[in-house]
Amino acid sequence: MTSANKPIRAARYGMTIDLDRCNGCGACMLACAVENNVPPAHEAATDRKGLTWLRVYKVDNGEAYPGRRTAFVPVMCQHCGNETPCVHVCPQQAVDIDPATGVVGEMPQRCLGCRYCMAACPYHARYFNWWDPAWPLGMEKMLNPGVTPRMRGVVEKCNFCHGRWHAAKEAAAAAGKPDTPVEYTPACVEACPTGAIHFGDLNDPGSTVAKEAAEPGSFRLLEKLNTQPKVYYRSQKEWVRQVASAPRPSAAKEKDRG
Amino acid sequence: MLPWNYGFHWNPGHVIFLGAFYLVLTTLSLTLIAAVRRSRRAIAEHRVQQIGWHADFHDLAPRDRVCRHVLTGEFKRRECPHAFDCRECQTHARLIQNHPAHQPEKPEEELFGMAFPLDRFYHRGHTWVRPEPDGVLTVGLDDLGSRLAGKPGPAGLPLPGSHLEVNGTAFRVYNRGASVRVLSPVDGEVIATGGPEADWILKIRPTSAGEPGLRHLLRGAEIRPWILRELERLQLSLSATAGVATLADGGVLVGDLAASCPIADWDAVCGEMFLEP
Amino acid sequence: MDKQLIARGVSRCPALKFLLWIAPWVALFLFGLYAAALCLIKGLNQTNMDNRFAFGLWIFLDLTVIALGAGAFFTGFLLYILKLDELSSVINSAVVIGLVCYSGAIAVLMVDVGQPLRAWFTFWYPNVHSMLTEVTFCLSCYLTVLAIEYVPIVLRNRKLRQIPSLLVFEFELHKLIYVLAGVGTFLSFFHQGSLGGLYGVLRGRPFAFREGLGLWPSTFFLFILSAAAVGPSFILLTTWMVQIITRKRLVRPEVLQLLGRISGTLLSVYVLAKSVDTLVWINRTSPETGFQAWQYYSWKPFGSWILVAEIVVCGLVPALMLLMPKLRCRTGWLVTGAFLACMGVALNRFVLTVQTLALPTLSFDRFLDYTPSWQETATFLAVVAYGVLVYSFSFRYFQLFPQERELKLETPEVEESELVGRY
Amino acid sequence: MMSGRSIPFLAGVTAALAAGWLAFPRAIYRSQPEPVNFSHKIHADKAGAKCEDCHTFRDDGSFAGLPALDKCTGCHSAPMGTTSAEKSFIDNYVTPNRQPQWVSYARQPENVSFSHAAHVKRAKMACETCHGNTGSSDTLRPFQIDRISGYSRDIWKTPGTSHGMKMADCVECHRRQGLEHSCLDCHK
Amino acid sequence: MNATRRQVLMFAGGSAVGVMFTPAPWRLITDTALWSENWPGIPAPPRGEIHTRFTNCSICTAGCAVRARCVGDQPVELAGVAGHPISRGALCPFGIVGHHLPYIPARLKEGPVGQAAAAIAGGLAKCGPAEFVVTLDLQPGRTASWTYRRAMGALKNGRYIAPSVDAQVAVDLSKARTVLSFGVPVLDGWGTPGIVNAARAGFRLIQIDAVESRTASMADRWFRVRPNSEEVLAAALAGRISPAQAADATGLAVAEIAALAQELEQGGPVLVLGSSQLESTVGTVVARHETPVPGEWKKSAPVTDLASLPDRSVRVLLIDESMPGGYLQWSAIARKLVADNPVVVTFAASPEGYARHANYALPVAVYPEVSGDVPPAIDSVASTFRIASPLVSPPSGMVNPESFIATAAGLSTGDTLRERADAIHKSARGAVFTYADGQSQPLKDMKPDDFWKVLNAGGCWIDEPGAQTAAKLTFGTAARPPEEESDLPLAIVVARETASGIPLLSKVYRESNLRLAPGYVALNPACGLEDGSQAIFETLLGKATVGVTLDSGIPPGVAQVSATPALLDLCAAGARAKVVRS
Repeated sequence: MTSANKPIRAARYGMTIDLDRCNGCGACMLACAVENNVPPAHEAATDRKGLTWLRVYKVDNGEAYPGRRTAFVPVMCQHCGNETPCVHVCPQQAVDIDPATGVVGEMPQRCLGCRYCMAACPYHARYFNWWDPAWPLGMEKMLNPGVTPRMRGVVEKCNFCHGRWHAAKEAAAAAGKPDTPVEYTPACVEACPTGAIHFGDLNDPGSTVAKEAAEPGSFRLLEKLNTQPKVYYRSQKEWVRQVASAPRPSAAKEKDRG
Repeated sequence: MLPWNYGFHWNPGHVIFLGAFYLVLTTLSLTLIAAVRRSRRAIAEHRVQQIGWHADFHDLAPRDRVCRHVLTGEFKRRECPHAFDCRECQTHARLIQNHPAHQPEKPEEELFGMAFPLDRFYHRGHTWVRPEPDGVLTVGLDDLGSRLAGKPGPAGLPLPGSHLEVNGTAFRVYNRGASVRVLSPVDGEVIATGGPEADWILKIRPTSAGEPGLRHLLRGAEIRPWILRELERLQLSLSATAGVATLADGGVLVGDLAASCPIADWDAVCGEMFLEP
Repeated sequence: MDKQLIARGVSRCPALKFLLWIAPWVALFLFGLYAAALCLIKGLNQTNMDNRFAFGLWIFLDLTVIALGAGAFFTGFLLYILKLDELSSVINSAVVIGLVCYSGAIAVLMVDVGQPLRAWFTFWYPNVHSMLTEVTFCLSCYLTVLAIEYVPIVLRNRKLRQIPSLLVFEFELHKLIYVLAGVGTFLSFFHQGSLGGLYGVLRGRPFAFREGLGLWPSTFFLFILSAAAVGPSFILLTTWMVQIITRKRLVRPEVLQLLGRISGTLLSVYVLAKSVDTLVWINRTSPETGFQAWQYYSWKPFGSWILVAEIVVCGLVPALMLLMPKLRCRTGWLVTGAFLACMGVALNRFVLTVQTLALPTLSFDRFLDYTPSWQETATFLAVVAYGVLVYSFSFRYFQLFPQERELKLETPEVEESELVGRY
Repeated sequence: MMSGRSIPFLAGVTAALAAGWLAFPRAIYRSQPEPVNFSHKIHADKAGAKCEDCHTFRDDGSFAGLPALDKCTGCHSAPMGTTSAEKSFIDNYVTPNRQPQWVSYARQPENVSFSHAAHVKRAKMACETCHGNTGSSDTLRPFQIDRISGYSRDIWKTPGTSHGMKMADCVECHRRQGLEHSCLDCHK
Repeated sequence: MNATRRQVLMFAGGSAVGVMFTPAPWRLITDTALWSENWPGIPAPPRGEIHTRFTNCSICTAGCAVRARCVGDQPVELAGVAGHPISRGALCPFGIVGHHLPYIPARLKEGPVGQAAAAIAGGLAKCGPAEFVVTLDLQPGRTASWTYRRAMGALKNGRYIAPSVDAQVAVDLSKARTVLSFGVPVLDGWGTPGIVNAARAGFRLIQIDAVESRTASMADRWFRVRPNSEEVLAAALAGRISPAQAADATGLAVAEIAALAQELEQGGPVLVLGSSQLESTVGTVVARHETPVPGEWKKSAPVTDLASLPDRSVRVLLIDESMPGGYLQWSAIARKLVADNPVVVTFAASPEGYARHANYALPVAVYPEVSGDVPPAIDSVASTFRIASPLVSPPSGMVNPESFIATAAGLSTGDTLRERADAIHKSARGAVFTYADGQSQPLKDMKPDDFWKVLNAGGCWIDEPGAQTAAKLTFGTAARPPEEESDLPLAIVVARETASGIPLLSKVYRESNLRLAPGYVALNPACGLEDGSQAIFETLLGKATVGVTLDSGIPPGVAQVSATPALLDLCAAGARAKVVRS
């Protein structure tokens, strides 16, 4: 964020998600929640008031039976690389891009909960703590020490598992290895049973993600907004690739969505 | 916010934005400080009375702020720029020549049964000033004023030795819930105060002796149009507050106006007439 | 009993009647305070906002009242900077309205943020690229200005002016009022604008996103314009309402008509600019981001009627009403025009806040609905009640309408009596 | 005449200044005793010369922080002196084999991810830079925590150093190093 | 002295000004802001050294290897063990939050242990010659299962019942080039995630399903048939009925069926799942060697199924659902109970299963509190022996069904796991994979104690692959022959694996609308009910209140039912239902 900073061998951490392999089991969502100390749902929480840093959407081709086809799209913070909507709008620098990693970071302790960033995010990847976190008695012993629990009234989101990044950096430092960029695996990537998600440095042409991102089948959500997300999706199905584009309202869609 | 804060950087964005912010803050605080210092100075310089009168004058309806030369028809429309202190008014200095001090053939104006002797000067706050041979000025309420004040008449008279200034408060008048201050017509030191039985109220040794000190007061031919206008105003405010047109027939005014129409919001009426909005 | 507090020469209803008038408002206000306290203590889960409807009734309220409160700065600007002296007869009222609107807005913002204890971070660690930072700074500064501008009005109270020091201070401060007016104008231009920018910069919300001059999207300027346009209208409206409620003549009809004329002129400019902006957006800005404008309006109930209502019914029509001298001089038309203008701006703010968030951006996402919870509504009403209370007290004890006294002495003209007759 | 008027005003100012500068700083902190009156000095001389001997790094590079009881019982299985501190330590902790509940002067807030490895091993910083002369102190100073925020006083000002351990202090150094990238560099 | 109001005001003003020049106000706003970072109610995660511990997941027979990240001894994160020959580092959603299982809010915390024992004893005494004492084991093949068999064997009229009998037959996905699945959720929690995903690229999946299940949506080919007509299609493919007949029943075109048959001709080797009418190609099905057990265990009750028991004959019924497995409909079980007060004792952590019907519902410890072995999964070509060793200690008052039933039957047992481990070691077959170092070594090179240590510290014994057979696969059956005739409007399709009570799991599924919520029924919007409304779900077996989810992907005339026991009890095979507004 400062111009005065030392030049660093900057990484551009990014993801590729193979939608044709995703069967919507939700393992990634759970691994994410466990890793990042997301509390169990408040009884009043809904799909619009809950915390799911990584949310797998059940997506269909908009047709009803018998034409209906289903796919699953995991959506987390897309870590926009250009005109990052949330960074610019935050009034008190609670959101920033780490030049060393390209990760869009959210600082809950700096956040005052104005939710402007949530209005700004086209991917709805930001979540607000409507309640103070609460765990069943004894379960708080199972919290991950690498991530601090958030209090009520602040916004939070996916940060490519910063806890793990810190751990990796510390290990590198202890071992005297260079720590920019350091290699690590986010929880969702590790958890995906079908290996649909890959993570790595997009700046490194040799990395899997860089290769897969360049492949023809790969696309990004709402590319025309020119926010340059670092999360790439891949599918061989044309209609699945269509989910990346703007919504086309249709009666059928509305009816069954209620 | 401040250079040593986290997140502050010497880039144009910060400099412009915060610069503007601090500029605004400075302007605001300077304005306040200026206001405070000026008012302290004003108090120190005993300008409170003046300021009080200016504030009142500012609150007067435009109609009541007209120049005396509009009354005499020399101007179509003109608002007094000096808060009725014609001594510093160049225009007045020019026009005053046309007004001889008094016309001997008519000893006094008689309007609706009110006496306005021409041997004296009148202030627009309904006081008169009579220069005595010994240079002392006698001050009293004019006929309309005293009818408004009614019994018991003037109160809160200044102690002998105290100093009065033009358009400062000379004394007060209480009558039927009305409580208004009466403007002092002249500068000077109070040397005696008259009781209820006397026809005068104050005797004042003026600070500046002679004619120029009284240039701001109405005299001679000005009096009639002025009084006519005053009666108009009186009627207006009476009708507005009480809804009765006391003077509609142009008859003779009663001794104690207040007693004659008790329903009137007398405080308002006196405020109107004694120029205290 | 409070007679000596009421200015000489004006008549105010008896204290008891006044108490009866404010009692329900006080009740409403207290109820709203309770609701707000719930939101502060238990958290924003008390509201019906959610991750997708991150902004709700409150932000809409803020944007609207601040637009309506713009009368304060704009009248001040016209009076003190452009020396439009006729407006001196409404400036006090305008200041009070401004104060009410802005303080109300800020109070609601404090409830609206999740961590009010950290609100000061915005000042301490400002992100100068954020429109919200601009808003916060300008709002708080301008509220200070309004507070200072309010002081003389208070000090002119009959009782207070008997204290020499206050009298003098008021007199001296009033001499410097043009400085405040200037600063106020500067600030208002910026925060009205940045409130517009607030949504115009949302690249992620193509429905709201607008291109503009560098940092500032076109909504920045549209907001300034629309606020300046309806500010006078709102003053006109409130003054007229006070006249009706108190059955008094407070300002000369010419003043109201002047306000109407100013409003109408600016409104027509605004409507023109807005139309151009909309066309550009439909044909360029929106398609470039991959969204065809018709899509937005195919989500019921937000059909294209809303666009017509905003630009024609509540924009062009009132502008014409206020511009035609024939119509303007008839109070009925004048007031209706002003009312429509205010509605138009409210609608505009509604569209930007609520519709923007209701529309989906992702294709597998759905159109959202949102109804405020009773806590939100009560807080909203508390602001209204607060406004009425402050205004009522100010009207009773301070001279909001200098012309009132002299008008009292004048016999009402036909037009006025007609007015009273009609309403 | 103004001065006469402003006496109460000045009185108010003085009262406020006194309260704010003298009373408040005392009132805001709550003291908490350490379980044992420990002398770093003696241990530096006798036990180990370096801080790392007791405040060790784990194999995974993480920092163990305050040593556990077994570190002490290495030598202190039996009293090694006649001081009352020694006696109480043996009686209260060694004999019942109870972990002493040390309070940490420099414990960072929950949302900070501070890596000793990065600072000590990579950046080769001396412990004293942040922890001051604790290593050579003969007694433990009283541990004070802020009544409201619950953070240790040392976070505001570390004795024996020019600074504290507030974010501003970290930032100040990171700036000089040109290592001020992102909040999440240090926050978790 | 008495101060005038003016003086008081001046003083107040003075202090107001003065305090601005002290640290107090600034420090106070700072502190309150800091306080908001850790105000009451926000737990501080435990700090301490990070350890890694290993175990095997015993939530299902996949028995995936688990690497637990622990702070001190407390597991905070579970993940798969990369390089594991069977589970291959994969872990399903349930496995990932396995360590939260103990925190299911509805968990059974205590039960009438004493009374249960007494009642069983009474039942045993009352048990007539034609009456039986039955242990129903939902997850056969475990060491505990052997104990049950021995216990029942020790009783004169004890019986051991399991949902599926032929536990030793497995499929070899790696050998198949085409997998023809009749409603078997191959890609959605059926086998071992690791094995299926590893083999997925190698075979073409043809799914026969009435609705677009997850597997159907991921399959290479999906034939949408009418509900419960899978068997008809199978019959047609087997040549028993003409394609034309099948076409009417299934709603497929004759051409389609012909094409499918063609495809199977060429696409071999073919593995058929979910139908007993078609034969899989030799090689795709293997018969595993039996996991060795101590010799004396062999004289025990045989594994039988429910059908083998006459109605009204079960005096004492002990149901072990401590490790969830196949679910038998309660109505089928109830039919077997004697008329005059039978004794039904269940061992379960959840009150929602058979516990609803039990006289005595006894609470049990769950994974990862309890130590027990996991039987090999259907797609594991080799027998395995894996122990789920505890990561946390169970709460007090939990019953160990194994020892409880053994004691009730008067059978004295030792450390059965250890005994079995030794038996396996004696066989000297197969190899042992150690999770800590990822090394695999022949069992015969190992000492018994080391073997035992490895098993408990995270290890897995893998037998030599079994012999190839051509057995027909009947397990994992989706389409059982209809058990009843009814004219209700809706055909029932059971949705797989809905969210369990694990706090995070149910949260995530609820907030992502990813799965059919427990107690919900998905219907076509044409049904006329509102989305999310409550309704009455009714079959011939009874009725229950359900939530309604509208989904235009569901065919009209079909009700997709969440697999909650309360609903499963109402759904006999091929049953029909109606859903009406409540």
